[in-house]
Amino acid sequence: APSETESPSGRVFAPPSVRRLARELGVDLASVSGSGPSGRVTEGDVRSAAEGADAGGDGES
Amino acid sequence: MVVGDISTGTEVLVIGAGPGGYVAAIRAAQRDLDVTLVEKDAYGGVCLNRGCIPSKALITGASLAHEAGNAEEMGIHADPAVDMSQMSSWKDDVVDRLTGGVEKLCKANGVNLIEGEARFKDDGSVRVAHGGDGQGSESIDFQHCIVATGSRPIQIPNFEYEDAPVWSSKDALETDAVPGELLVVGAGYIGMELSTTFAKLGADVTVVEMLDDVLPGYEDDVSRVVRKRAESLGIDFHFGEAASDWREQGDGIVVATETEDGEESSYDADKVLVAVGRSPLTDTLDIENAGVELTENGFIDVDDRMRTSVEGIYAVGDVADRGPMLAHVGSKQGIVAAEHIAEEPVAYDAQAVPAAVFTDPEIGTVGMTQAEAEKEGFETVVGQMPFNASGRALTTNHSEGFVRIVAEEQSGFVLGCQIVGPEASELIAEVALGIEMGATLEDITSTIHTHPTLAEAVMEAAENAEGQAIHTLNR
Amino acid sequence: MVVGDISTGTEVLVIGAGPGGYVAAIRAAQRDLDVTLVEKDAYGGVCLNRGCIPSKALITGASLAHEAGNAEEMGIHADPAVDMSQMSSWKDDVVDRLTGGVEKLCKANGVNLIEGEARFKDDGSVRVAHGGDGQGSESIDFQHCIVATGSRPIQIPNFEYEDAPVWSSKDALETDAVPGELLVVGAGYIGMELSTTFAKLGADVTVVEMLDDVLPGYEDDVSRVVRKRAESLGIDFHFGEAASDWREQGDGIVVATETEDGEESSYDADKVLVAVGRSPLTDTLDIENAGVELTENGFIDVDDRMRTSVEGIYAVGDVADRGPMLAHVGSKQGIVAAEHIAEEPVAYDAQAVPAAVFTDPEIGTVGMTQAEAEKEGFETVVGQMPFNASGRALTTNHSEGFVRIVAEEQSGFVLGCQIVGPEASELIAEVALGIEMGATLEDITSTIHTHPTLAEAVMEAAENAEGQAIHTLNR
Ligand SMILES: Cc1cc2nc3c(=O)[nH]c(=O)nc-3n(C[C@H](O)[C@H](O)[C@H](O)COP(=O)(O)OP(=O)(O)OC[C@H]3O[C@@H](n4cnc5c(N)ncnc54)[C@H](O)[C@@H]3O)c2cc1C
Ligand SMILES: Cc1cc2nc3c(=O)[nH]c(=O)nc-3n(C[C@H](O)[C@H](O)[C@H](O)COP(=O)(O)OP(=O)(O)OC[C@H]3O[C@@H](n4cnc5c(N)ncnc54)[C@H](O)[C@@H]3O)c2cc1C
Repeated sequence: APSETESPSGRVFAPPSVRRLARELGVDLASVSGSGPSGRVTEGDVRSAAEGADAGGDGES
Repeated sequence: MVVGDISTGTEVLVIGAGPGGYVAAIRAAQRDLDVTLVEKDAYGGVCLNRGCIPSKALITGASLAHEAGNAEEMGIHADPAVDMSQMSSWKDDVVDRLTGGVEKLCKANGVNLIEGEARFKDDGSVRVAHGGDGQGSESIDFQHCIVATGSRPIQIPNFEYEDAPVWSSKDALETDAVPGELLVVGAGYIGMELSTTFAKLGADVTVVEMLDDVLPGYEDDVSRVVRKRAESLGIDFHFGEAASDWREQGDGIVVATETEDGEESSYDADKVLVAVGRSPLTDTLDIENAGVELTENGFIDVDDRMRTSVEGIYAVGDVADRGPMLAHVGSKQGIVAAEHIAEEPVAYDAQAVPAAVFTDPEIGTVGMTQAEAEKEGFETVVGQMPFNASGRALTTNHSEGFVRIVAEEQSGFVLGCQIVGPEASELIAEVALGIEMGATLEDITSTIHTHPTLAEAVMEAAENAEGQAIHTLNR
Repeated sequence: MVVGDISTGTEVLVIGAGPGGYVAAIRAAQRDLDVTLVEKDAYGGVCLNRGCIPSKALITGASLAHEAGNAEEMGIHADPAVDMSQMSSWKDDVVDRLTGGVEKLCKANGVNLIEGEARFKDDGSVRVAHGGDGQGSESIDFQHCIVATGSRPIQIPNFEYEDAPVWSSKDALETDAVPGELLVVGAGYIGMELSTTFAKLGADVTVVEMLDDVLPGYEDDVSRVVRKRAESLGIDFHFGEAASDWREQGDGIVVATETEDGEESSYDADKVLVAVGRSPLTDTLDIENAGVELTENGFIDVDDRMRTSVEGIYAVGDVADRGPMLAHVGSKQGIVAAEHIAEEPVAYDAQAVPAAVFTDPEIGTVGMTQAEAEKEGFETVVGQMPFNASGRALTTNHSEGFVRIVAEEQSGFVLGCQIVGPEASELIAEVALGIEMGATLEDITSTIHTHPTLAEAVMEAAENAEGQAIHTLNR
């Protein structure tokens, strides 16, 4: 689920390495809720979103 | 095929060896692709040969001479004489070292270099005409092509760069003599960098600009700092005027200008430098043969992987319709195109494109201004630190300007930064990394910044945004 | 209590108004605490009055004069004359502006300022003796106390700073005349900064150092760049020698040195500058009355909240036994102490403390060296970018040195960075933020860096660590 502090214009705050990982794993960053400071999306968030998707889950692990 | 053509094939053909093209070629070769790079003129493109590099070299020389000659306050008494042709050949040495380096790096990475002008035959091949007369041509089939042909200075009616008194930025950077009186048409970043340089070298500089301030696109309080300093260097500004014509008079020339209402003025000068912008170089490429789509302004239309409308053909740099026309944007796009061809999960998704203007003082910006952020729907908080409260700035005797940082109010995420002041071009790097990483104001203020440095002002601006600056009063 | 003492109370008493103390005082006041700051000498402490600030001002002046006089290559012909007393009073103006600013900022934030020397009566009160004779004293009860009394230059046997030919760094920074021959004892960062400055101002400089290289503590290839440049400025180095004595001879002096094996040498000089380190200032504070524990070297023992062994008493800055003796470390610790008193969840937990040496060229370092990281058990990867391959460095005519970045091999997490070269003190800021944020090499290389800047060299070093640098060959 998108984080509650969702930013205008769908801007997701995540480091470049995490954004690239999301593309690699086919994860839509906008659908990941960030566990970092102020809701920043981390590598772990993206990996668990990808595992959740693989497992047919809802992206929350 | 023309008789006598040799036809070869390559996995990746790159057209143009500027910062977009040569970086793309090297990165593609690093991915073990077979890469051919075609350049019709000089390795390094506009940037190394007649843009970024020679301009910054002359700015260094002019600033050092000017500063040393104006430092009585600091107890330094000097009256430097500048030998312009010597300064120019030092600058040429710098350019030669770097362009030679580009050629060597291409070769060392295994890029095939071909000198000549490429034109598309269709969407899978180009013909390269080798320089000079009758040196023949060759045909190259490609699997992928990266177009990186760059841009050229816009010409305005009646001002032909072929005429000796009419200078493009290229001519200005190649001169061996400082003109007595220089008229500059256009107060964009190139016009302002060169006006400042020639004023410091002793020219009597007048700038005419159609719009109503220097550096259109920058916030008023940012451009004001640069304009004030330029004025104190003796540069005369005339806003709201467009150059309309020129003629010879005695040893020099007279340049005529016109306001929107048709009011005319005229200015005596020795040279007139036209710096009104640059346009993409797509018209000498037969790009229609490949079927690649252009925008109305003649740029090549691309997506965030730098793909054009034609499968397998990419465009990067000044010629591509994405991002500002800046060298580092071209290089980044070149990397994206090369890595995309190598099937990596890459995108041109920069959150923050830094830009610098090498005026006195410099400007460095990245991300959004407060107005831009609010327009995007962010609730913002802003912090500022004037350099005249920075210990390091005072010790360098350059304390004009400020750092401003823009953040989202609730989360504290940094959205943008505007710096005008000493080393602004370098200071912006920290904030660019911060924005890309999703840094909050707290991340910046919690990071220890070396004392005494100008970079502390970035931290102080962030503290000011948090309402708890130490070295400036909080609003 | 002495008769005539006025006794007052304060929530937070800060002793010493250097970068540790005044920052702590301002931050505590920003947290709405009632704060009293006692300073016996001058606002801003060593840093503003006789350390960071005046040294950097003289470095600017000396470098400008030297550079302008040595730029024929660039076509600049000048023979600058330096009026040292004028340069010195410009420097004093800079210092006065900043120390005046500190006083104003303290007041604006509501800090009570008291001039005088504080000594502990017990663990809840101090007596402050006001300056001058018979100006009385007052007693102050505190709930919390932050000790920020800083440090003083170490003295060596036979070299008394009271003697005119024997200079401490303070004397060197206050001089109105450049000595003809200067002997510098100690090649640490203060010795090297001042040697370089005086060499550029025209002094004949000799440096004697007990250890076997300049800048002990820095890696060999880093200090080598600074030593080579110093030698090219005419500085003579003698390693493995300790200064043992001096005497007057004619108008000047003779300084005797000794090696470990007892070999003696002697050097003629006009002044001898002793710069062999600094020791914490705890002996004039009656700190034993409060029961605060010291380390064997006389520093105050503190934890990561800057708490001493006595509840309610904190110590920060040079006097505290935590982190290097640097201004920005003191300021950070001051903030930690103040916020801890305000019951915030703060700690001095910096992953990366940047440090700079303002020699020619500068050094900027942060985090771990490769050797340190391996000692900590990390498997490392290292990347390097020489400034002579940087376009920006060449255009500034300062292209000595390099950027080195150290990362954990598998994760790519950046662990440290060593920069020696132009603006190294500023460039390190980006990497400090990166390390604090847990940036990987990829985060740095994916961030667009403005062209042409020195900061690009940081990106290139990271690309080199990834084995895919564009502007340097990958190893
Ligand atoms: C005076 C000046 C100062 C500048 N300062 C800065 C600055 O400080 N920072 C900054 O970021 N930017 C600066 N710029 C802009 C910068 O130079 C450009 O953004 C950059 O050069 C664009 O790179 P590019 O690779 O897209 O194209 P270019 O550098 O223009 O290179 C294109 C290359 O393609 C070649 N070419 C074109 N057509 C063909 C063909 N058909 N076949 C073969 N080869 C062909 C050209 O000969 C050229 O070498 C400056 C520009 C100027 C004019
Ligand atoms: C030549 C030189 C150059 C330097 N350059 C740099 C540099 O570039 N960057 C950097 O980071 N660091 C530099 N330093 C080091 C820096 O100056 C110190 O790390 C810094 O000043 C320490 O701050 P502090 O607040 O702990 O103590 P100090 O700055 O030493 O301040 C302590 C204050 O406490 C006062 N005081 C002491 N005892 C009492 C008492 N009993 N009662 C009342 N007041 C008292 C003193 O008068 C003084 O004002 C330099 C130092 C020198 C000497």
